[in-house]
Amino acid sequence: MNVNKHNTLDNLSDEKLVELYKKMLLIRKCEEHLSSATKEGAFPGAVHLYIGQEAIAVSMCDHLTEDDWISSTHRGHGHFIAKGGDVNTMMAEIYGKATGICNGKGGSMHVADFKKGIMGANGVVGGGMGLAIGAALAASMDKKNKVSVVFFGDGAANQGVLMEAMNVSSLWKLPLIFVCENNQYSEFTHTSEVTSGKIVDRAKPFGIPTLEVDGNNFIEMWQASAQAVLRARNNQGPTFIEAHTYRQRGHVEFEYSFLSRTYRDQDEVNKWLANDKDPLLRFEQYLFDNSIIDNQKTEALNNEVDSVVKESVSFAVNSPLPDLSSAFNNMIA
Amino acid sequence: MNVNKHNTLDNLSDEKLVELYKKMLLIRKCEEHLSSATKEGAFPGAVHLYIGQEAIAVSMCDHLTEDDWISSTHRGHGHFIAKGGDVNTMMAEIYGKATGICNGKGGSMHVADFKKGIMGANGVVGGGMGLAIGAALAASMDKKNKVSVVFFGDGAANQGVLMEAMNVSSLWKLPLIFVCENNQYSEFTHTSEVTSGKIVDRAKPFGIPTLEVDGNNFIEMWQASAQAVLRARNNQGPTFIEAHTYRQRGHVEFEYSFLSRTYRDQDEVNKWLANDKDPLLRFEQYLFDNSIIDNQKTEALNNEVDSVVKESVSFAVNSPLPDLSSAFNNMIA
Amino acid sequence: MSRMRMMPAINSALIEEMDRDKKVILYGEDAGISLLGQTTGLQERFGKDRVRDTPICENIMTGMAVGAAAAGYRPICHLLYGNFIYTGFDSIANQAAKLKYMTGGQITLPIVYMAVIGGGRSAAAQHSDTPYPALMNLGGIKVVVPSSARSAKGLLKAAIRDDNPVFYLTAGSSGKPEEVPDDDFILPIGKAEILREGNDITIVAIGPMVLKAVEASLVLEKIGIHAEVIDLLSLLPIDEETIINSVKKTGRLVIVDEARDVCSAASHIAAIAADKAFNSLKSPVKRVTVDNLAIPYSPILEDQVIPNVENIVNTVRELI
Amino acid sequence: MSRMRMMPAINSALIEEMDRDKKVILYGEDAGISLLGQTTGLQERFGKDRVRDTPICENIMTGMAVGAAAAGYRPICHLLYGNFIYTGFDSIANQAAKLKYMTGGQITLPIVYMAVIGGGRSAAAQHSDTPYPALMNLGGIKVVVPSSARSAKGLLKAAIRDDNPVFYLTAGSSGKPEEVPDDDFILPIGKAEILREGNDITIVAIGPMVLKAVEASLVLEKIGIHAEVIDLLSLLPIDEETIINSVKKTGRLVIVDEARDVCSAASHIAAIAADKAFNSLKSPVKRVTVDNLAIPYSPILEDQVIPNVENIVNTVRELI
Ligand SMILES: Cc1ncc(C[n+]2csc(CCOP(=O)(O)OP(=O)(O)O)c2C)c(N)n1
Ligand SMILES: Cc1ncc(C[n+]2csc(CCOP(=O)(O)OP(=O)(O)O)c2C)c(N)n1
Ligand SMILES: [Mg+2]
Ligand SMILES: [Mg+2]
Repeated sequence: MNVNKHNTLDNLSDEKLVELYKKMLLIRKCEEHLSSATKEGAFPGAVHLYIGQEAIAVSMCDHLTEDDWISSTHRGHGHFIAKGGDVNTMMAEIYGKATGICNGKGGSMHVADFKKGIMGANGVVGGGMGLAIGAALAASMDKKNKVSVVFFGDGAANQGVLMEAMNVSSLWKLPLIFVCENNQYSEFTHTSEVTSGKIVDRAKPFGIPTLEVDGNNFIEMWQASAQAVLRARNNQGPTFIEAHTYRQRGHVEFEYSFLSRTYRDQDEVNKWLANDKDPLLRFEQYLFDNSIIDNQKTEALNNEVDSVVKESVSFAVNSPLPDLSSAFNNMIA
Repeated sequence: MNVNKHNTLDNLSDEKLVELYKKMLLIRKCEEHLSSATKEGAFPGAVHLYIGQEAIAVSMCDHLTEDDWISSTHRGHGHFIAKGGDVNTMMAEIYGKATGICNGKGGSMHVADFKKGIMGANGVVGGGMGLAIGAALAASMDKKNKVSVVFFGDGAANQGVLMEAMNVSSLWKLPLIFVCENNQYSEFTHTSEVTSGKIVDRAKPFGIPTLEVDGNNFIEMWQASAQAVLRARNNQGPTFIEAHTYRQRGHVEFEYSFLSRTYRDQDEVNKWLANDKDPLLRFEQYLFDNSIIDNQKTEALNNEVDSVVKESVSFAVNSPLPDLSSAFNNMIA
Repeated sequence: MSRMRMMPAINSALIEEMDRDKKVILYGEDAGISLLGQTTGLQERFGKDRVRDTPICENIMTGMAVGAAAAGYRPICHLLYGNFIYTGFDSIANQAAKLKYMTGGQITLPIVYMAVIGGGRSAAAQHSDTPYPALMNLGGIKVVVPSSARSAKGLLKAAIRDDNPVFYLTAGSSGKPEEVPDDDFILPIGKAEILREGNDITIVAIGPMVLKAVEASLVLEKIGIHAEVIDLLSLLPIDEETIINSVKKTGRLVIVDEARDVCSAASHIAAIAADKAFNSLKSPVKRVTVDNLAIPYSPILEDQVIPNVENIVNTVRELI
Repeated sequence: MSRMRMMPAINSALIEEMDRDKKVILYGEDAGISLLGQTTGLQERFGKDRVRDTPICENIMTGMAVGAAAAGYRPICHLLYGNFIYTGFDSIANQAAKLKYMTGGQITLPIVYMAVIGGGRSAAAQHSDTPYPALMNLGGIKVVVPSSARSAKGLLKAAIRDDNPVFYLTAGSSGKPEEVPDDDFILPIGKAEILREGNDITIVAIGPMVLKAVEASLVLEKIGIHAEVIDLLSLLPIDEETIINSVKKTGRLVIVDEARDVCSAASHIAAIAADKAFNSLKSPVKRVTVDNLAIPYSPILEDQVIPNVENIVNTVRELI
């Protein structure tokens, strides 16, 4: 399958485009806050940041409604926000507060909002696969054209459960979309060192149509998502997207506090931070080039997003800690 | 990769060919004995018979020595015999006797002889995959050109662990041979009903050379095996063989004692029992056609094999039951 | 009431519940034809959409149940043998057992995982495990182990209606025919049953061991020992009250469990007694269980390692 | 003697054993760079052949260990966190634990599986489990849980030399620096250590709970209660003798275990005491454990559910 490459998004209104840009910006700025806050010890757990991959979650989720499902990974803040998760309760969750979306029980690796179709970040690599297949099965039985999307990493593509998911979803023509975000690293190992062949090719023997895209190119990713979601909604079965991207930050924030050595060149990282690689800067440039935003507008948007993030942080900081007894809620009953 | 199709085996001596035929016959006759004996309740457990698939194990194992490794499935008697396992101790094992190769502790689903490189039949579908990869890793580190072969079914090809094994073996160029015996059934379900695409294609994205053969054609299977083993011995990495065949018997012998209905047509079965399909009859015909055996020789061979089987049965029947205390041997220590 | 064996009783519970609630779906390897008889005829009755044959892939099977349950269904995931629970253990332990708690109770997970457990059929090490101890320790999973056709029906219906993941584990053989209520018969999860009353000793038994405990109590009766036999039925939640009350009455406790001994249900029940019924205990608490080994193939060996009536009788006699 | 923390102690044990025996090999995800520090520098020292970075695929990782061990190597399979043991559970439970027994003892399986366990790091539900109960019940696997840098070194060397599959589980944090012997220092598997002697009560503690038990004993000492603190070290085989002898002396027992309570090591130890030390027991056997839940993220909640010094002290005071 080929991506229908228009290289434009002219089916989208300017307002819509700005909204999408804003969402990417919001993810970026939330993550940047978490990056600095973690070094100050502002919240208890570790965070895996989505910086550099924003185009993928935002473009895919633009095709989804709250009735659709997504399952995510340990690197899940971006998916949460893109799918419409509330930033305040996400931030409060990461700060371990009672007002967190999981009441402080889950933290960064488990931000979820089932009411909005967000089955959650997941601490088990490959763990979202079963959830997404199950939701896709439910969707297919509901017959209401709902779809299910599983976001997973290049490292996760080596878990056997992926093969099982591909076989079952193709067999049952489930409305499932596999989105492999190939950010080139599995923790501290370049994924090519632990991966045979190309990931996207793994879907082919199952008869699953595949799309390989530049995941840092918002337009390309948006169009691929449109195609995949359309197929799923039309009961044409699963689609597999491999989106090439780059993990700009460490596997986990502040990792050199415990790692004994480096594992990649700063040159390599810098290359991906540049204007022609970073997905946010690229999308910004596109909007500039098409006169959809200008410097003034950008500044305004930045301010707006800054204040959303700021508000979420103050919401988190000022929220109460969980009630001690809540540790014993939500058990089996 | 294509099988080097000579359609002959003229690199093998007549004696050798007769020996291979005899091995197939031995498997066939052992299994036929087990089939009738199970109905008489002659031994305790259930048996999954290899009838109809003999060409695969015998031709592959002809390329192996006792230093090489195989791992097998619940349908494992054929692999055990083909790799040089002792028929007497196998039979005694199935009869649950002290003289059994596992001292009566394993039974049909666990016949193994590690001294001969037989890592055993396995009751867990996909369970042989890890064993074979581990042995292949050991072989690759030993640097003595040993190889490891994993026999598994078409049903097992849907277990995710296969994908993990393909990835790791290709990555590390392990001397591993995947032999998928596609006998068309997973228990009582036609495997096509639970399988997307072609099994052999699943190896391709991992860069593993594949061979698809008529597993009931001894010559073709022998030649494919030769190629795969050669690659492995020369440190060229894994090969994936899909051998098409047919499970002539039930999933488990005597299954209509508990199944509530049939699941395949007798016509279909009959087709595969015919001269032009059954691997033993086809190989026999080849030997006839090439004047390697004649009626007299065949009769002699049949008698010889009959007496081997008979001896194994009387060995099993006359062997003592395990000593009660042996139940508590072989625990962790 | 109808007379039936365990597998047909399970079958009737499945039919009744699937008739009652369209959200109940079932899948498993060969679920249509049914290897073991629990699901016979369901596919014909409810269609291939609600009763699915799956490929052999326990990892996705167990995980899929969690997703489908979170999305509004009540999946029944049939895993054939208890040993294959291990094959699909990841999603059981890391998702099913934790997702509700770790998301602050956003969802319920009405899942039934079913499998057969235990030895006695010369099925050897990989088809004879009694794996409930591992499940009981996961924290977010209920476990029930019926012992008869009647309890098989009543507990399965309760499990299907329960909003938590429930493991439903029965013996592999179907037992004897017995009376099973026809109508909407539910046995509450978490409630043990006293099968025989007695004042001298309490015998708690689980699943396939219950019949043996009853038999042992008949033997003991002949020599004047009156054992109270408790059929535990639910392992988690466990009916501590029934056990403790019985031990308070009898002062003695033996637990019969086909699981391996270390960290078994038997260990846990002994621990409960040693804590909460300590002052009533007149003698050591004994466990009749399986040693640190795998179940062997040869029947003569299997009989050695799996608790039998004689083991139970002898253990009781050690105490009285 | 050198002063070191736990991770460096583990590292030194690995280096010594890999130096000693060429058949010892190690693999895991990021084993080269080492996420948690146990394997730092090994790849540089022993090469990429003996120290391998694997893909993320716990199923084949655990199974591969069995095959490599059967074929003559002594593999160390590094699984990072205890929760990922569940991901690779099939081959652990169905192959590693059973292959020797079910083949009539044809092979030995000298495997070490290692992972970190327990909470206290706000790592939440899927990175904080204490999964040894499931492992202890498998029947064919040894389990050790060192509590200090010293025992981490001594037990790891013993585990590597052991001819059985051994799970080697330590806390995720490296603890305080302490004296660790430099030379060939082996702690025998199956032997507990009495850390503090006392006559009033026995406290058995496991791994990360040992330090808390010692702290609790100091608090108790101040109010005149002399607790004997046992560091269990090996969970299977378990040092019944040391436990029983201590209980015979003190008459009282509290077990502190970070595993969830049901079918925990604590339950099992309580069961052993209720059986074999019954006549010496003067009060109920108590368990200080984790409830039927997953470990929560927020530190304030984590502190609620994981046993602490106060819980231990209070439990002891209930008894005396
Ligand atoms: C089952 C399991 N194994 C190992 C880990 C440890 N781990 C966490 S993230 C990670 C790498 C994941 O790489 P990838 O899937 O590419 O995601 P990315 O971090 O690049 O987003 C690993 C090995 C885990 N969380 N779960
Ligand atoms: C993990 C696991 N799941 C399910 C089973 C039950 N089972 C035994 S054999 C079988 C079918 C295997 O089919 P295939 O791999 O094609 O082998 P064949 O029987 O055709 O030789 C199944 C589902 C099992 N033994 N192990
Ligand atoms: Mg990655
Ligand atoms: Mg088959």
